Amino acid sequence: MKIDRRCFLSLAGGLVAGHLLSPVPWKVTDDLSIWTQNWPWTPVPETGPVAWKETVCTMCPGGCGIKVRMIKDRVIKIEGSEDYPINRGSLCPLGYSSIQYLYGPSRVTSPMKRTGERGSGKFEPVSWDEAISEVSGKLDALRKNGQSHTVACISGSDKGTVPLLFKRFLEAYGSPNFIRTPSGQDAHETAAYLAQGHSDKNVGFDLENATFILSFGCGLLDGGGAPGYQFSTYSRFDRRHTLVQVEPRLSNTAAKAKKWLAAKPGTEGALALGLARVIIENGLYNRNFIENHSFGFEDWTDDNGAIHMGFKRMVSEYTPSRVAGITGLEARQIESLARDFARAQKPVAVCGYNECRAVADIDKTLAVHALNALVGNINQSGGMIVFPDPEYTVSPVEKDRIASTGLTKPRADMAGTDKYPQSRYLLNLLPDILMSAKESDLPVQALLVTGANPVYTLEDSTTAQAAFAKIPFIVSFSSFMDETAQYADIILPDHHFLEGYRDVPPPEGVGKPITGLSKPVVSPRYDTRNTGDTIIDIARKMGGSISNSFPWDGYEAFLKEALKDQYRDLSRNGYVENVEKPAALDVAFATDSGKYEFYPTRRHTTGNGDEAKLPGFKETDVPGKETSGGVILIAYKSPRIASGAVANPPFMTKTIDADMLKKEKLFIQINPETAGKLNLKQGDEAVIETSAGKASVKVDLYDGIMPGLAAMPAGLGHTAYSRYIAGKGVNVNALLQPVADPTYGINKAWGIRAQLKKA
Amino acid sequence: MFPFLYEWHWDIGHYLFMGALGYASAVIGLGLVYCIGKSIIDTAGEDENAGH
Amino acid sequence: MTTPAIPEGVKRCGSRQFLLWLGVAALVVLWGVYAMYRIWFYGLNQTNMNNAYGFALWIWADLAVIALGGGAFFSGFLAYIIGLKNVKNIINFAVILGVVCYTSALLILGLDVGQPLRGWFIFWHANVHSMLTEVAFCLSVYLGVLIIEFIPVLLENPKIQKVRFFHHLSHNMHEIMAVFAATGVFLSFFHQGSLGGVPGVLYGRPFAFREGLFVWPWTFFLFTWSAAAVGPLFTASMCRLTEAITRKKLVKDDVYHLLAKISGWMLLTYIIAKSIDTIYWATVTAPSMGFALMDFYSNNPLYNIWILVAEIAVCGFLPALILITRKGRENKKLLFGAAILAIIGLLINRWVMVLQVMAAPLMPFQEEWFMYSPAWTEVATSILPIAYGIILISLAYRYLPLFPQEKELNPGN
Amino acid sequence: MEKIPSHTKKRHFGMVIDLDKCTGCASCMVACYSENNISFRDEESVKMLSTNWIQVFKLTNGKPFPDTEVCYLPKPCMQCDGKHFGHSPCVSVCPAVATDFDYPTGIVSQIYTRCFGCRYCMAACPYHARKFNWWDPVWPADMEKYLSPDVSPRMRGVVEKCTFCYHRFQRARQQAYNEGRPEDIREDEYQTACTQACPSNAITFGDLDNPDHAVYKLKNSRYAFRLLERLNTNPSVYYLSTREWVHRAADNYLEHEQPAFSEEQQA
Repeated sequence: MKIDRRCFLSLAGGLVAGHLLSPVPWKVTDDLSIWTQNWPWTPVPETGPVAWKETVCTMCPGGCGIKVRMIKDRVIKIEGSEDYPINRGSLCPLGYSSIQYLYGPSRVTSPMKRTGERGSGKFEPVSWDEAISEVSGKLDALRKNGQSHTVACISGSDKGTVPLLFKRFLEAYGSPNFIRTPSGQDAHETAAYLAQGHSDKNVGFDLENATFILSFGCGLLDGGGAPGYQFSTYSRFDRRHTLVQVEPRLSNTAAKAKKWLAAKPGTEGALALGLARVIIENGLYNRNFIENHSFGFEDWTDDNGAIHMGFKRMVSEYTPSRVAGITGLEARQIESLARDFARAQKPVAVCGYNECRAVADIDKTLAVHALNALVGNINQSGGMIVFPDPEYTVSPVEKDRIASTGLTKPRADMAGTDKYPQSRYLLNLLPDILMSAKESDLPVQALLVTGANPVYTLEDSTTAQAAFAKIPFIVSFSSFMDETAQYADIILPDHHFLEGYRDVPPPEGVGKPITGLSKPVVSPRYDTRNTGDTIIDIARKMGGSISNSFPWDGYEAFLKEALKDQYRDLSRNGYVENVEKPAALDVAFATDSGKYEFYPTRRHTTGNGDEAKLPGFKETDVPGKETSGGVILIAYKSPRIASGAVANPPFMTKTIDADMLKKEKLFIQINPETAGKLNLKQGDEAVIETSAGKASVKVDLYDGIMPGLAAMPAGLGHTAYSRYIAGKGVNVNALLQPVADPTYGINKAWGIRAQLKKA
Repeated sequence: MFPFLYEWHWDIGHYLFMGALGYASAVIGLGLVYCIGKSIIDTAGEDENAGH
Repeated sequence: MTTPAIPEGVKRCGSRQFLLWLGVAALVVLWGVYAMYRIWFYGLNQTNMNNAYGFALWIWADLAVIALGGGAFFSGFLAYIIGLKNVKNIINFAVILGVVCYTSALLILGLDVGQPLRGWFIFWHANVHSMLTEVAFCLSVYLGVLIIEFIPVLLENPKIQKVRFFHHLSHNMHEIMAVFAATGVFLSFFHQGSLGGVPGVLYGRPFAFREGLFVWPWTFFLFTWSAAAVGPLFTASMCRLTEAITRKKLVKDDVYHLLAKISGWMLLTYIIAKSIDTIYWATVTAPSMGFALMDFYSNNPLYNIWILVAEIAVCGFLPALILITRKGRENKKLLFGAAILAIIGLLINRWVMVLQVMAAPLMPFQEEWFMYSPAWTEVATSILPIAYGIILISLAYRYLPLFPQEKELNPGN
Repeated sequence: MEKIPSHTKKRHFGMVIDLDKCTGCASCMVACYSENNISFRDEESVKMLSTNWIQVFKLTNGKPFPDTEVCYLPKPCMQCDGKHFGHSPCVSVCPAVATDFDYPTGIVSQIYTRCFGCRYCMAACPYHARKFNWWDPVWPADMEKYLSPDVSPRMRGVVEKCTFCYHRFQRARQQAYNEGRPEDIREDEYQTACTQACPSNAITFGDLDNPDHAVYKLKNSRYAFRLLERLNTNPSVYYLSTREWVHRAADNYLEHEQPAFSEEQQA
């Protein structure tokens, strides 16, 4: 048959018509629909039996009880545990997003050995044996050289069994250099020592039972301190509760306070003394406490017959009008606040914790403690509570001659030396010490870092980085590829907290000594080990007296032994309250007078006389050069940004407002008035420069910040972890600079002078 | 679109909308069928004529 | 024996020149096709749209081309239903312009939706209460009508006419074209209106929301009316442009004058209705939601009150008045000047009813307007239809007897 | 827009958010991401490209230092009842019935596999509660492990929004059914993830029509108001504030108009 055009056309037409009448088009359409509804690259989460497991979150030191929703072996969701006494159901954004650290690209998946430059992030995986041999070999060599005291350990906490193991290791090894990262505890511990005579006790505030909270700049609702405890306290507030916030910036806490008092930064101590004067003058103080349990309230005569000024006479100079002049508040506000505070049913004054910088103004802290003493709320419900560290029952350390010698050497950070005899840890001084030391006798030859990220969190982080780069050997125990881990020579990764056991010591600032137990809810996902086990392994490998000091099979065995009777309750309930009641006032004070000392007789001072010992107000110098058109830079805490040792997970970064971060640019907050002077507008690109560093930022005009100040959130500007975390904004620590208190060494600078200019 | 689908409801909205739409489609469809049909007949008639 | 592809008795340019002309347009099309590839394969993140701008340039382009393509339905209405014989001299061109506009609209819609492969859900799972459903149905059926109207013109090509069946088909379709045209007018009325209904029903958006009649907000009627008024002016202008490019008279002046007169009156009535609507909206509807008129025209870098003045006075009343006066419409410059103004007015209207609706902030604590500028992908795909239209019209002009009066007007060939 | 099935108990779920309590901590947002498999990208600072089912806004009273006040306002989907019941702004415009008003619960649903991404609903929503998936969702490394099977992850090109954790309602209903009380879902059995997550207990959730539920009383408080109430969208989310400027900031008023609530009246 000849196929002509007509035939061909009919054939084609018939084919098309035939297909259209067949089920083919319908089938194709149907398949297309199913395919577009289930694209193979859109995940379909596997379902399975649901289980809830209770444990304790350790993403920050807040110690919140959590319940974990599991489907098979997968962690799906974390929620606050209603029955846990610290957070009572509340949980902060970091707790909710901690699953993004269990899974995700930031984990260190096996022991690592650095192959590239420090900070370059180039590592190669090694076996645990190899990694531990390397560490123990290095440490052994130093020890044999008589340099055991040049090994230091930086830890985020000095409480709990893992820090205990590190301390124990250093003791057996022969180094005095266990260093805790700076925190609000530093000043409170010192104040508790000076006024109450305790050298090993914790200061907490029983916020949940207080009815009037006077906060001197504590970011109670800004995610610092123990956020779960503070949020749960706030969530139970009703009409009878009052929160007064003293702060130069309208923070989240200030926004929720009944009253926000924008005192000039650095003058909080003067305000506390002014309040004390009004309380004393009007006889609103607690007579029983002052008469029976205090010392140095009135003028007093020492054994030599010399008359000393008492607290009362000292504060008499802080008249409302004078304090108004210092703080920038109104005298009327000061007087009414003092009355409201003293007349409240359960008033408490808090400071120091939850600030985003560990600023150790000893005078301010003593003044705030004195306010609490005046209203007699020490060791009372709703007051300031002092309780001892948790006790651990472990056999004493076996020390050989090298260890004994090493331990007698001065600490690398100068804490406890003649210069700073009453300080325990001074990590803030270490970078400068390292920088000024010669390579040959660098006081730190090897560094162990656990639960801390000092390369990022230390102020003047650029200097810190340079200083750490000098240390020949750094070992990180981090679970995540943080900035310090990137500086390490060896990383011995810890489990994520959902993968291993860990006791959670009482969170700082919390008014009740609750110890929790973090338990594994999933088996370890990667080749990681509990840091407790790792340190025992290192000790074992080193042999001799060091090995003998670590007779346990592993961390769990040690944990059980150290916690003794408490362990059973801990594993059953998830937490244990260490002491039932705070000490009665008769036995509460370990001072020479046996009383609360308004006049801290033990205080080590460089100056002479009563003025130096009494907590009078002294203006603190702000570092940096004063220039026209300058601002003072302060850091602030945002509940949506984790600013501690662990970086902001992607979920939290997603919550950051557009007026805080835009693409990689961070916004700096200034008052419109300041902006006018500096000729800046909302959203302008600007450069901020301090003596520590320089950064380009965007400008955010905020009425809620005091004119003359510029505020940057802490916790951004990471360079490590993953691309979901790094490269967002500026690390404010790179712009700040610590100033050592001349007698205590702790940082006392609350801000830094800066130049803010249009870019 | 059709009564057997989940979101179908026997309500005035569907009567009016689908009614009007069906009506318009029917007119167009029948018009087309008419044109094609008639054209086939016309062509066939022409062929016959040509054959004679 | 070869049959010439070019219609008998008309003169067309040489093949080389023609191909060059097509080539230039094809380059623009290729640019658009590359943008289409980016959008379909990488997703709508390739655009500058965001959650505040769910509707943006594309929806405006859609509304605009459909309104301008409205020339086809209204000319059809005039030619086949009213029986204005003179309009038939431009109806072929109107139809092909309509085909260009409507296929472009569908293409842009295909790009605009996030899941084009599921686009048919709009028919299959239709929500008859949604204006967009009405648009989708009427628009696609009407496109069918337009193609049916176009087929006879296509069949007029001398080569195709040789096939007897097609010869008869073209004849028979011509015979009952009034039926198709009437259905088309019916469908068009609804989808033009529904496109107006799209913003008009948004009662959460005080700038767009209008009260109305039964389920139809006033914008429903205003959009239909304005498309009917301006569509033919667009057809006429494009026809004039074709004349200019081909340097040939293709349509007699009285055709233009007739269309101009009708459009002029349509435009005048439309703009009066639009003014009443605007006044009612500004004084009653918007204030009831807490908005004063100037709230919509201040505190932002683009949308100020002059836009409203331009739309209603400069691009509404002014051209309408020119067109309804004999002197005005019989002066070529004034006629097409007025037509261009009217087209601009229509484009402004569609722009504000899409983009200003999205831009205006609603929550007092969000004072900032949401501003948007299109990404190159959006621009390229919005320009693509113009190039595609040029190609299609050029081909049609070259190979089909689009203009019945051409031979008469250019006897020299 | 389904008609009310007569055999199902009618509920009207809603939320009351106490703005005096909200600290702006964003726990609700994070809990919602985790509960509802909300995707994230490395760049989330352009908020109109970011997917949040609930978002906390910061409002200021506009006064200069130190009289400045700040209020945080969490904004989930308002689950509007619409002009007439069920005629929500978004539901009535969806051409493919991908979003619907669920009469038995008063919740506006969203079917991701039905949505073809025309975004008309986004244009219709005055609250910007609806978010479009501009990108393919990607969970880097092994993060897919934490996805919940209760909520299907969305694909590129569809719209998503807050569903008042409807899957939790389904779970509670199933539980009640299993325990032989099919229509009796207790108040605490169905709570949204954000409600539970709020560490300061600012959010209360329940059946707005049930006098036994806390929200019933709260929504009638003199401090209660809704966002953009004058648009007649009839939201199911109420807010409480004792501050007049907050009431004013929640809706639009002509110059001479005042919000219904004023501090002076209260004093």
